[in-house]
Amino acid sequence: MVKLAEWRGKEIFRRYGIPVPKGRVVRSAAEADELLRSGALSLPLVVKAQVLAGGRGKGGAVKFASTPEELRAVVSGMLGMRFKDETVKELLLEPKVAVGRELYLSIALDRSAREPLLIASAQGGVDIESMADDQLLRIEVHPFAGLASYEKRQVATSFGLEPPASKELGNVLEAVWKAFQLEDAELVEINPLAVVDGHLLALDAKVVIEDDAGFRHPEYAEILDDRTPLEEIAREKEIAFVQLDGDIGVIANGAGLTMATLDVLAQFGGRPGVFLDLGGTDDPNKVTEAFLLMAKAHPSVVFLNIFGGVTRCDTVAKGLVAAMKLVPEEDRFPLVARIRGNNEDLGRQILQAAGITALSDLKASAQAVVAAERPRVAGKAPT
Amino acid sequence: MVKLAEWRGKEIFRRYGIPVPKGRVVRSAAEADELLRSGALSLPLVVKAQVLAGGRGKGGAVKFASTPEELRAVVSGMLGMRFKDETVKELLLEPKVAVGRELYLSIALDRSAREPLLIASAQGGVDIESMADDQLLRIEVHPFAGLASYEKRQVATSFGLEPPASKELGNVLEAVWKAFQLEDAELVEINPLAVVDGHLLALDAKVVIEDDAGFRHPEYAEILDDRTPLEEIAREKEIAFVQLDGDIGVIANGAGLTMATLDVLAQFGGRPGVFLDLGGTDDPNKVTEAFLLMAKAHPSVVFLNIFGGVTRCDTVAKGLVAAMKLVPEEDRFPLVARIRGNNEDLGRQILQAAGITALSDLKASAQAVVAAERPRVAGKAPT
Amino acid sequence: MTVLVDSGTRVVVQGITGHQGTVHTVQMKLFGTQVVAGVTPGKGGSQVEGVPVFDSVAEAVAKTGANVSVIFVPAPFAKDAFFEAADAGIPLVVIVTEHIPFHDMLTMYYYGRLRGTRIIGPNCPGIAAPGKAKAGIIPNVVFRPGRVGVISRSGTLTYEIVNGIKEVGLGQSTCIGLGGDPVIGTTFVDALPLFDRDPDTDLLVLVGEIGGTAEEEAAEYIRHHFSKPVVAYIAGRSAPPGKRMGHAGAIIARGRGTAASKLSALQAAGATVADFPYDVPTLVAQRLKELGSR
Amino acid sequence: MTVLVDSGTRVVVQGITGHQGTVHTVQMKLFGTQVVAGVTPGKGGSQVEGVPVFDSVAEAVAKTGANVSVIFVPAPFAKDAFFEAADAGIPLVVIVTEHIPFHDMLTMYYYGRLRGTRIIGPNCPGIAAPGKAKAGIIPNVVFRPGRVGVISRSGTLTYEIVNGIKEVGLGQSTCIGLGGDPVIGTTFVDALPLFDRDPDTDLLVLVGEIGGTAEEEAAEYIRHHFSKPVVAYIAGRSAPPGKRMGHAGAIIARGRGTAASKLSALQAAGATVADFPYDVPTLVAQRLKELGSR
Repeated sequence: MVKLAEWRGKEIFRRYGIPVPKGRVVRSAAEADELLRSGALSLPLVVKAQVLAGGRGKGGAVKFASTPEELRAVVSGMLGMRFKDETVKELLLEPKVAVGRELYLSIALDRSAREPLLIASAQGGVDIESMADDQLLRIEVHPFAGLASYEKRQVATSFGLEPPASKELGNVLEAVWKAFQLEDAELVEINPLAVVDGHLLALDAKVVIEDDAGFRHPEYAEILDDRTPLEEIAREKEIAFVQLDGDIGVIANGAGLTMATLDVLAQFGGRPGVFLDLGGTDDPNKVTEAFLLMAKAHPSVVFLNIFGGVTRCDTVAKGLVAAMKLVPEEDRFPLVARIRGNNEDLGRQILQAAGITALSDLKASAQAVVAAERPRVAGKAPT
Repeated sequence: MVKLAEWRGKEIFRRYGIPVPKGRVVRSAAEADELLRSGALSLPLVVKAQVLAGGRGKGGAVKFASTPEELRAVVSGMLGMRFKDETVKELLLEPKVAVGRELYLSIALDRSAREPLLIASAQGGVDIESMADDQLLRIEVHPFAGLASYEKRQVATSFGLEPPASKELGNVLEAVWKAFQLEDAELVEINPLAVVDGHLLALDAKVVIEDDAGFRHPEYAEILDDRTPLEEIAREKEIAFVQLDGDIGVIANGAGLTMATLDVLAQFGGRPGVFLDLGGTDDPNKVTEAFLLMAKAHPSVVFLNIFGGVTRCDTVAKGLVAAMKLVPEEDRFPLVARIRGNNEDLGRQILQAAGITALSDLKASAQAVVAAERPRVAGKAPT
Repeated sequence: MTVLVDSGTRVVVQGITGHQGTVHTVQMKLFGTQVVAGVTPGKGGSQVEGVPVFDSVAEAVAKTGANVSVIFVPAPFAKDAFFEAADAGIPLVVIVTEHIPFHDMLTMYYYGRLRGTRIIGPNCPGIAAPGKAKAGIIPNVVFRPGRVGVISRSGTLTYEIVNGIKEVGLGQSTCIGLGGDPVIGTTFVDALPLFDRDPDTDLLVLVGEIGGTAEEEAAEYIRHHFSKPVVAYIAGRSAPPGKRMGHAGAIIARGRGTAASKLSALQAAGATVADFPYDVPTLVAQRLKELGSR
Repeated sequence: MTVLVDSGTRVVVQGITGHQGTVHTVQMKLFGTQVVAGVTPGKGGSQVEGVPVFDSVAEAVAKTGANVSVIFVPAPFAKDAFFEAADAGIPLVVIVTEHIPFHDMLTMYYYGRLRGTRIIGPNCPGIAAPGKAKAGIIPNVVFRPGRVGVISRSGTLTYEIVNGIKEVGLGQSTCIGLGGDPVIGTTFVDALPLFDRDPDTDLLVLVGEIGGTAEEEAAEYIRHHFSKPVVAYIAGRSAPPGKRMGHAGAIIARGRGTAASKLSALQAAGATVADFPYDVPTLVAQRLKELGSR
């Protein structure tokens, strides 16, 4: 999932023909000064922090400036500020406009219907989750038919716009659909789609690109998303890694088994802190990397729970043994290992040779993990 | 059906990325001279008459020129010449190239499969109808899936090209498919698709656009096609009109009924000469136009055979009566009218009032027509 | 039970406020059809010949239980009208509109298959089951209830033949005019099984034309799967070879598509072949007599 | 009869010369599956583990009668591989490949419906019917022939549970791992009827996960149409609320998708709900005992 910053979303909108304000991105107060001086932008301006989290307006991440001094102060004050775990590094400067109505438009996947779903609301500008169901128009868009004209009429009727905005709507809808499809988006959202001087104008842009489509979109490869630093390292190593609140580290293979492992730990009072899914691999080095990554998270105990399929038990065992030699003394953690499935016996032998006893019963293993967590013993795995 | 001249087809090819020779169209020897003088074209050149019929090579409609004098002679000789019912008005001048292999590629609709059919042959350059079935690769292209990569590989395998041509083939195939779909074509054909200096080059272009898609393609509205002058007038009036070899004029409504009428006339030895289908209309003026058009074809007798549906019998009767007053004395023809179906009685009354007796039995009517043809009576309808 | 339409048929007319839409709404009603709704965007709330008009098909379906749509809207808008009908869950759509680009029809056909919507047409006279319902434009006067089924690619030629069947004192179970466009939603082969399992049809009349290979494919189906007697007529035996589509078209058809090819395929499949349209009713009566049915 | 695969299953492996393709060809053969062909363009004529390799699926089908394909080719080429299988007329395609963009899967899914090709997956462990055939990658060791059916959105969690069933002395009729991607070719609701009419299945184990609404829809189907006992387990009851997709995703799901919602829907539908994976086999044994079956 690659969430694009507002300004990148607006660049896409512009490319597909969705009207957006003529804004500029700045990364320093000097740049903002220069844009003003050269006439590229004129006051009054709205200054928007390019962070991915919502609630920017209330959170002080959107401000206005009417004089050069004000602009300098707002820009300097906003750059570098922290906003919900993100550091503000870029600002979008746009002309301040007189907003008439605010509408809502988005397309996302409806998994159950196996069709993209267009959502429209005549009451935009607010959090869509807070809207009543009867304020939302939902239109399934079949990928082979596209957005039909009759469906565009439905949206037009629900918006009840006057010309010229009413005439612009069809193009905006078509563009939203095309962008969703051709950019391999998970979400294209305009909130608000404003009416300004009678014309439609997208005042915000939320575009989320699907990771898996990266092979078609090298242009998104370098865009950072909203992962924590450890999660980012994991992404590079292609290991699914999620940080939670507890202190047990869980390494498993497969999302379902990983979740089930968390459930079982919770049953016995354990508090998982890091959730790490090896996925399907037959590379012991990847397993080693996973353990090294886990060590950096400083868990009080690590639970390795593997059911060997594509990822065979011997591969995991080899990777684990190699990791144990590489983890620095100060990062060592107690370990409970449970392995089942493909090459289970071989894996067990490899671990045994390194002094690690692998369990086989899930329930008993989970109880051992929670027991190991409680006393907070620092040291090696219970052998 | 709008058959495009070769040079128009090649313009489309160029637009979709299919490589074509750098040619120019001329309509006079002076233009050819000027292109040579300005360096826009250089000798030796191939001169191709822009007519729609096939067999240009053997028919003297494609010639070569190596000197300015030769070019002037070829151009002057070819412009204005008759080629299979067409007058040559435009010539395409292209650099003469050293042709290696000649391949064949086309996409047309397969009505039975309800899918476009791509046909490829490693033996191009000749009449496709003369090729053996085992020299043709046929690939159904589903409109929702497009031309799949594995299908492109199939064509590549059957062609067995070397690089760089082998690398260019995928793009050419994709372009042929896109042009077929986006130009609303009935046929896109490249014959030959030549290998010149190792590269692919489309040496001919046959593109046929579907009439019915005209509302999406105003750019084709003005292009004349291969109809005779009377057929052209009929097209403007939206009347289906076909000239045959006999001397009976047939006016009916609906293609099936019109064909059945011809069959019945043939049964009794009649020789239909003009075949005119009113289609579905409720405008008496259109019927009048049809009769006036028919009069211009100077049939020995006219058979009006109407089964009233959308086109009601009274509409036809009104149109006929009006026409009878407008047809000049010298263009008059004997008429047998047979009407059935919607508003039959009303139609019969209108004709009766104008002195025309409408029959109702198809067989008897056809016999009356053939009887009227035989004696070649000039005058009014048998009443 | 009948083929596709019956007394439970509830028709919505898309494009009801246009001239043809209005004219044929009246005719369908006179036939005894329940025309329950019309749709013309922007004209919702009005009435045409006593039929309520809605802005959308979904609304028409919700408020009237319409289950068959007949489309009269102009060709450039026909694809959209069909999408609307299919999305509203209508299982049968008769498209009367002519001049729809075949590229559009390809999309409509496959979309209909995904949505479970059958198309009759385009450019077709539609369906009629005398005494039950009509969804289309075949003149009412040619019909009379009976046990002869008719499928045809033609328009007025169908009327001619259906009328002939009436004039010899017989009647029709269901008549379907499939339309003669390059791409049609329901072909002979698609329609044949419907007539085969229709208990109200004793015999089938198949009316074809030269061009394409639909009749050859029908013959193949009849030969292997169709259990009832068939009387066939093919128009165009005297027509000169057509000039359509040039080379590629000829390659696709390769030696099929002529009247001779169609007639011999149908004869080989056991169909009785009529040489002229006025021979059809006589042959039908004969075959029915052999069946001992009426 | 079994669900989707049986002893008449003839598997073609697309991407057989890749590492996973080769490894699992061996495993499928060890399971007793007839792996009759492999396909890797450009490698036709060679062999992998005694299985002949062809350049195209059409050729593999023509020469070996393959009727199920298992796809291992990398994500960027998976759509094309599927088109090739569907065009070759293969009715069942198991896509093991992960990371296929969902936009591609939408196309594949609807194309498969038009071609009459069912997809299992993508990103799935596939299908196994012990004693008959396996089309996919579930470890052979977890199986033993029996009368318990299993459908699951998970991978390794499925192995865990299937293995648990074996360890209490029971066996499986058919196990299908549907895959956990946003768009899958066969959902719980699509697969449930197959198990319901399978005479070899007495009881069904359904393994779900938090997220999406597939389990709620399965519960709805079970409630109204499914005639056999169901034991269900949902993974993720302790997981914190996810952050996927943000607003629009939440709107689509509205109050569904949590473990609580899924569990209560399944309970309301009459399913026995297991709290933890190791409780599943015990509950299965109990329900089977009640049935008087084994």
